[in-house]
Amino acid sequence: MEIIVCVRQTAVVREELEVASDGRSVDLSRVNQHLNEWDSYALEEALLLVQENGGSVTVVSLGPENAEPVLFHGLAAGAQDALHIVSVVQDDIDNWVVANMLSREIKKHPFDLVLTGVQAEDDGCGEVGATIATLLGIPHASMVVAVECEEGQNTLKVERELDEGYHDVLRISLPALLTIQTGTRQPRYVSSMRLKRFKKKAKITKIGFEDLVSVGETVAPRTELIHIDSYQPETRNVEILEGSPEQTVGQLLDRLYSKGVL
Amino acid sequence: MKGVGDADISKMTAVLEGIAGKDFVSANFFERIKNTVDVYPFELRKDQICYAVIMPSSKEEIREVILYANEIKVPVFIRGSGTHLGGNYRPHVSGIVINTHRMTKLEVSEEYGFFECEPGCVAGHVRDALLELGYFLPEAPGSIQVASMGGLISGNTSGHIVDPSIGKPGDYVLAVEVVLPNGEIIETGTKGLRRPAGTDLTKLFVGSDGFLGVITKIRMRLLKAPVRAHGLAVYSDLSSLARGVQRMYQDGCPPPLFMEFLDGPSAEIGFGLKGLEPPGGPVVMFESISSSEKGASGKVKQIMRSLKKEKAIEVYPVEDIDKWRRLWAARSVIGSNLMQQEGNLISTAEVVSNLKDLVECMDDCQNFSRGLPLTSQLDMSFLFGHIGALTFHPASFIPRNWTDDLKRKVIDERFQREGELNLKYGTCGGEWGQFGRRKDFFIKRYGEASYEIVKGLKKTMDPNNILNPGILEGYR
Amino acid sequence: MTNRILVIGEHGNNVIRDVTWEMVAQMGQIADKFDMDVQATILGHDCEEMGQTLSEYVEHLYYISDVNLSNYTWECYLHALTPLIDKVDPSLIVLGHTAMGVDLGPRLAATLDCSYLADCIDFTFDGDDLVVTRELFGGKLLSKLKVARSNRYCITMRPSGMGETETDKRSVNNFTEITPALDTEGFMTQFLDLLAPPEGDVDITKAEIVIGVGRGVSDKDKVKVVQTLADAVGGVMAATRPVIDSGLLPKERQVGQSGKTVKPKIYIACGISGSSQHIIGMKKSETIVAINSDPKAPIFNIAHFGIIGDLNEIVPVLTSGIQSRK
Amino acid sequence: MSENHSVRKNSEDQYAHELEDKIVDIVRRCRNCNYCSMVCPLFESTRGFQVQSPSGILQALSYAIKLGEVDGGMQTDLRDIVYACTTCGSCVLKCKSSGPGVPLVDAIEAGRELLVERMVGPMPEQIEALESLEQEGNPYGEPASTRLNWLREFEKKQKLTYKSIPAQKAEILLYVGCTPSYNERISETAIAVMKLLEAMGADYGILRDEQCCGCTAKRMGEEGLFEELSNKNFEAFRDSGVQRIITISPHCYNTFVNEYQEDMKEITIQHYTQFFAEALAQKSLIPKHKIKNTVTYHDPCYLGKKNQVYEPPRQILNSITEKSPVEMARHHDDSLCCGGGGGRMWFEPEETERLSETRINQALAVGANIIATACPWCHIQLEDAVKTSGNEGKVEVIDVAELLAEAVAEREDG
Repeated sequence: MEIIVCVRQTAVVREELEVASDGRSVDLSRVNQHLNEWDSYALEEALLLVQENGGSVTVVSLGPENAEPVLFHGLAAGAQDALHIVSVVQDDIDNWVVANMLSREIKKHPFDLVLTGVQAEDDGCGEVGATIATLLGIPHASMVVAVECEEGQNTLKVERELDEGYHDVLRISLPALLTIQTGTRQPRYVSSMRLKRFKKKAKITKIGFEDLVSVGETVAPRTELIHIDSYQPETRNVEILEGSPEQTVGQLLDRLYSKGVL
Repeated sequence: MKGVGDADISKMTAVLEGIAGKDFVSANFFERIKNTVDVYPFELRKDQICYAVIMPSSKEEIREVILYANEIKVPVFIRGSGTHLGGNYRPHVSGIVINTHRMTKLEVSEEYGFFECEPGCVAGHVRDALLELGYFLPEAPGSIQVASMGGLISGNTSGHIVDPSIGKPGDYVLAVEVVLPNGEIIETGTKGLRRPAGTDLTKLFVGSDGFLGVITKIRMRLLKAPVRAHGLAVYSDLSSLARGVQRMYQDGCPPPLFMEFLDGPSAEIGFGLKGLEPPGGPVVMFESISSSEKGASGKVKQIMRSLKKEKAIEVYPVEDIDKWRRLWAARSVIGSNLMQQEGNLISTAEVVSNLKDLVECMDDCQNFSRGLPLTSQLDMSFLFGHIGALTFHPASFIPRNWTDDLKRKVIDERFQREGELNLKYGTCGGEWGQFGRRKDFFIKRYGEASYEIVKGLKKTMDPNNILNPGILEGYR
Repeated sequence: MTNRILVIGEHGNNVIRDVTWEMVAQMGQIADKFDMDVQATILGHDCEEMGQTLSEYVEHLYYISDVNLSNYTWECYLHALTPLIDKVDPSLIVLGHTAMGVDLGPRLAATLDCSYLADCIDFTFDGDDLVVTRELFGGKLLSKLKVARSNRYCITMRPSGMGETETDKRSVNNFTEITPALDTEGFMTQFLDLLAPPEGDVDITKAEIVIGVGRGVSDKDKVKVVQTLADAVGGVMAATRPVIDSGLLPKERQVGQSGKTVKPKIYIACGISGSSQHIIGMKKSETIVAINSDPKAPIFNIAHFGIIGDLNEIVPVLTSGIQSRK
Repeated sequence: MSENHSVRKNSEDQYAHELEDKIVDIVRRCRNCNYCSMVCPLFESTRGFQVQSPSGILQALSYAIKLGEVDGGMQTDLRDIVYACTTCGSCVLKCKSSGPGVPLVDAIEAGRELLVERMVGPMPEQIEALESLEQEGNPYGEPASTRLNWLREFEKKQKLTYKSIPAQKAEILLYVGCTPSYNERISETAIAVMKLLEAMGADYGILRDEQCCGCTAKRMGEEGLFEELSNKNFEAFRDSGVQRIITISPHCYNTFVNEYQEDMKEITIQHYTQFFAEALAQKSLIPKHKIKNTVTYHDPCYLGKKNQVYEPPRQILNSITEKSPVEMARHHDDSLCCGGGGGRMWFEPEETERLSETRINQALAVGANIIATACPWCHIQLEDAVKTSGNEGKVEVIDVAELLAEAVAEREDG
């Protein structure tokens, strides 16, 4: 089974984020980057599927030069090939452009399955997967928590997570695209020594936008970011109880009892 | 059950879990391996790895396992601590391992004058528990801090103890509770201090090499902890050392509880490791026991007098108990030491002499490897043993870089030689049991007729040959 | 650009899902503000009644009925919807940001070749431009986006968890049933089974007092500490998704979008920061108490009483406090 | 992906093979006598399966390598076996009693390295810690930028004379470590140590950009990350020109002394108990009043068993207690591990009886109402155990430094 996994580098947010002076971007210069959590599950699923059914895994990522680490991560984790669609600062990119470019690159390769994470940690849109599937004219299934190859048939049995604790099971014909949910099969850990080794020897194929877009053609973004705010909570009507644990708890119990809920 | 597959194993595991509960059954590959290997220095073969390990908590659970094993015709091996040096009791085909780790009840009934313990009790723990109450455990294997009571009693081994001094543990076992290979549970013996005259089934199971039944409870007489005194003698050569020991017996000295000897080289190493002055020759160290200080030190003096007569370089009592502890440790560390340092493989034999030929036997043991094509190539050989029990442990170290096959051959060679010598002196191993790798020796020594008796016994009691198979059949 | 909004309704277990009411309500406001029409559709089989009910609150309700729509698949829904969309020609298509919306939204948008925006918490029109507000970095930041001017926008709206909100009936009852008679021959996805949530020892949706634990409760010991509190107040323990994923509590204890929705008398949130996905599942609780060390935690936005501090200190005190008052 | 099929395959992979050879060579020296299992806290606190003992872990590793058909579920079985060890070192001491001793823990840690290299390790719950270590220089997922927050808070209460290294120079470097920096309760220890240094008028400093010593990475088998951290730290130490480093955690101490590069030997490394014991001896610290409670001391494995630092903490306690401290049933090299070492702080190991609770009971058995320890992790483990065993109010866990700081502090009442 030939599997292409779309991966992305996202910021690891452990601190308050600063909105840059232009009010349209976030200052991530000091923030660490890593493989988007959902994508790491997609990658793991791909590697395991290939382990169980044979084939090979290719990781592809669209992002700036410094997004390379996620591709090395993919290779070190066991992917055979890595494709890097390099975006430059000038490129005006939204999820539509990303999905569009990725689908153009993916078309160039033979594949049975495309995997992506359900969504990215930063924008949480979950738009790219199904959009790629549409552009490739293949079926998709989102929020997948279990995949099973069906012997003989050219189909997969997939279990998806729905709302309120429900799941459903679909049969989906290959080639197909799945967006993988977290908490399924624990992604393997790639040690720094391994990573170093692969950074030395491994090879990443670089692709520019110009390689994907024919002359004169443009892939325009469909959304424009106009402003970013640090979060303004909707007006709180919470009563914050002050004092030592004993005091706060005392106040709380007084209120709960007087309210009659206890 | 031929060709047991994974499916069978998981089925087996499920049944066992039904018996002891999920928590105390393991089909974990590595747990199965570890329960199949012991101190015996051979790699195990894949077809020896047991199918599953169960840690039962009661005789009833063991009974159920045995019944199930009979039903599916899968062998059962009882696992204590896996410390047998000769590999006699090590499973050599796959089966279910019953690990006695959880059966560790110990009850001391002073009013009755005995204690009862379960097979999983570690001898060292029992010893310490008894000592706190002022009692004494007649057991002293080198591995006492791990060895399990079940194993020791099934082998009826007292380790280093000088038999003429207090005899074997079996002499103190009043009764055992046993799960028979057919699932029956019986209790033998008595609650009194007097042992049955006539047929006493206790004797059948104590020292049965573990293939006649699973001992689930042991009742032993309480012995007051004796007062101990110690002595040491250094000789110029091993023959005079042997003569000294002969003399001790001929003079009718009260046999010491322990009497160990080390040849020059091993004494050198052992003493060195424990920060003691090298004795400058082969050395004998011994411990006498009595009910009183005077009695014990008296015995030591008496023995010293006999030992002196055979031109010992020096003979003196060891009063500093700490020094004695270090001396005692010095004799035990040689083997482990070389193994830990070099990763060389230690192979020890167990040769027992009769009293008359002790000197000659000492000589034979010094030249243990003479004429053995492989063993004679080994440059590192040592001689030590429980000389008071007329027991020699000629030890050799097989270089780590020898192939497994070569290692096997050496050990076989040495087994043969051990057998020859024990035949020559009309003796037998006093610590490591009679069958397993020693089966051939047993037949040579006691004849087919004797072997047939045991086989018949086994057949009657274990028609499906479920319990610890292989020990009686013998194997290499 | 037309003045029509099409809400794609959701239902389950034969009830109209809260998110549908929320969409209808919010779209109603937008419609009033920008002089637009709210129309809605419900897809399914034997759902006429629900369709009727909903139709009273929108300008027009299209009930698309087909046996193949009894269970959702993007493929059947897509085939059923595209003709309707051609007919209605809405400039704004609205779905809930639910399992269905996440699955169908982008597919629909890409198929209709219109722009798509997911998980919007607020939106308005600026001339013909649609301007939406959505969260970044799990709520740490808010972003405003303008959608390039076009004839059609497709968005998914974040469920608030508030369910049926004040919506006035739109008097006239325009109800149309459509029976597309879908031919699923050659469809690439096929519905096989719907798996109900695992039955647990306790039903957290029935409990009057629920103690919810979040990332702040990181190991068995802390769970133990909270459990004693639960026992003291006679409540049951529930948890956020991360806690469930880490295996500390069974799946049936999960509260939130992909878990259960609870409406107890008291919900005590211990170490829960308050992700939107979780809040959806407990927002309707009568009284919400939040214990968290981070004063900025969103949970305090919806809580009635808040204690800022380490739950390992506070919970035991609370437990003993309750025991002493009994 | 052959390497995921086996712990043995992928023969072109030299690093893994070196590890395998190292393990095999160590295990060859193990006689499988099982003496070690008798002193192993793991074996004692679990159901007591054979693989829950040192020699069991070693056998598992060596057979995994020899038989080489370890895949799928077996890999995780092996992982769980190898990561269960607390690395307390009791087994090594036991083994030494019959010769030079087999370095069992080295084999186990090499095994973890091997599993990490094979992408089988570490334990899933440990991955976040490692990522945090790599990104923020601490295993707690806390931002590097807040590492000194505890100090800023402390400064508000007391005027301090420490130097900020490297900007300023100092004779002594106080290496705070991750747990005291980020754990509110354990910060108290750091604060106590600083109070004492201030009381001595010591010329000391703190790194402006301190990073984890790397111990946690090493225990989890992340050797590459350990090397990165140790190199960074070593350079910082060297450039700072300090002559002496004092650590708060025995784990940092052990790492600096036994696991850092040779050149580290040029700097004197001390655990604070060693430093303050000397200070007391030289009268540069003078206790003003004595502690009335019955104190017992819990030996941290990384101080005692690993580095034979048994007496300094006891000397300190002796000098500040009214009635001399009592010893628990198990102490010095027979001391019982708290269960927190070897990376176990980051996941839930099997414990049929919690070691830390056993320890609390041993303390109560000798009538102690203060358990003094000198290790952040022991401290956390034992304090939790006091709660979980329902002994709050009966016995209290306090760090030796806190007790000493209290004893030297100016106070009107005795």
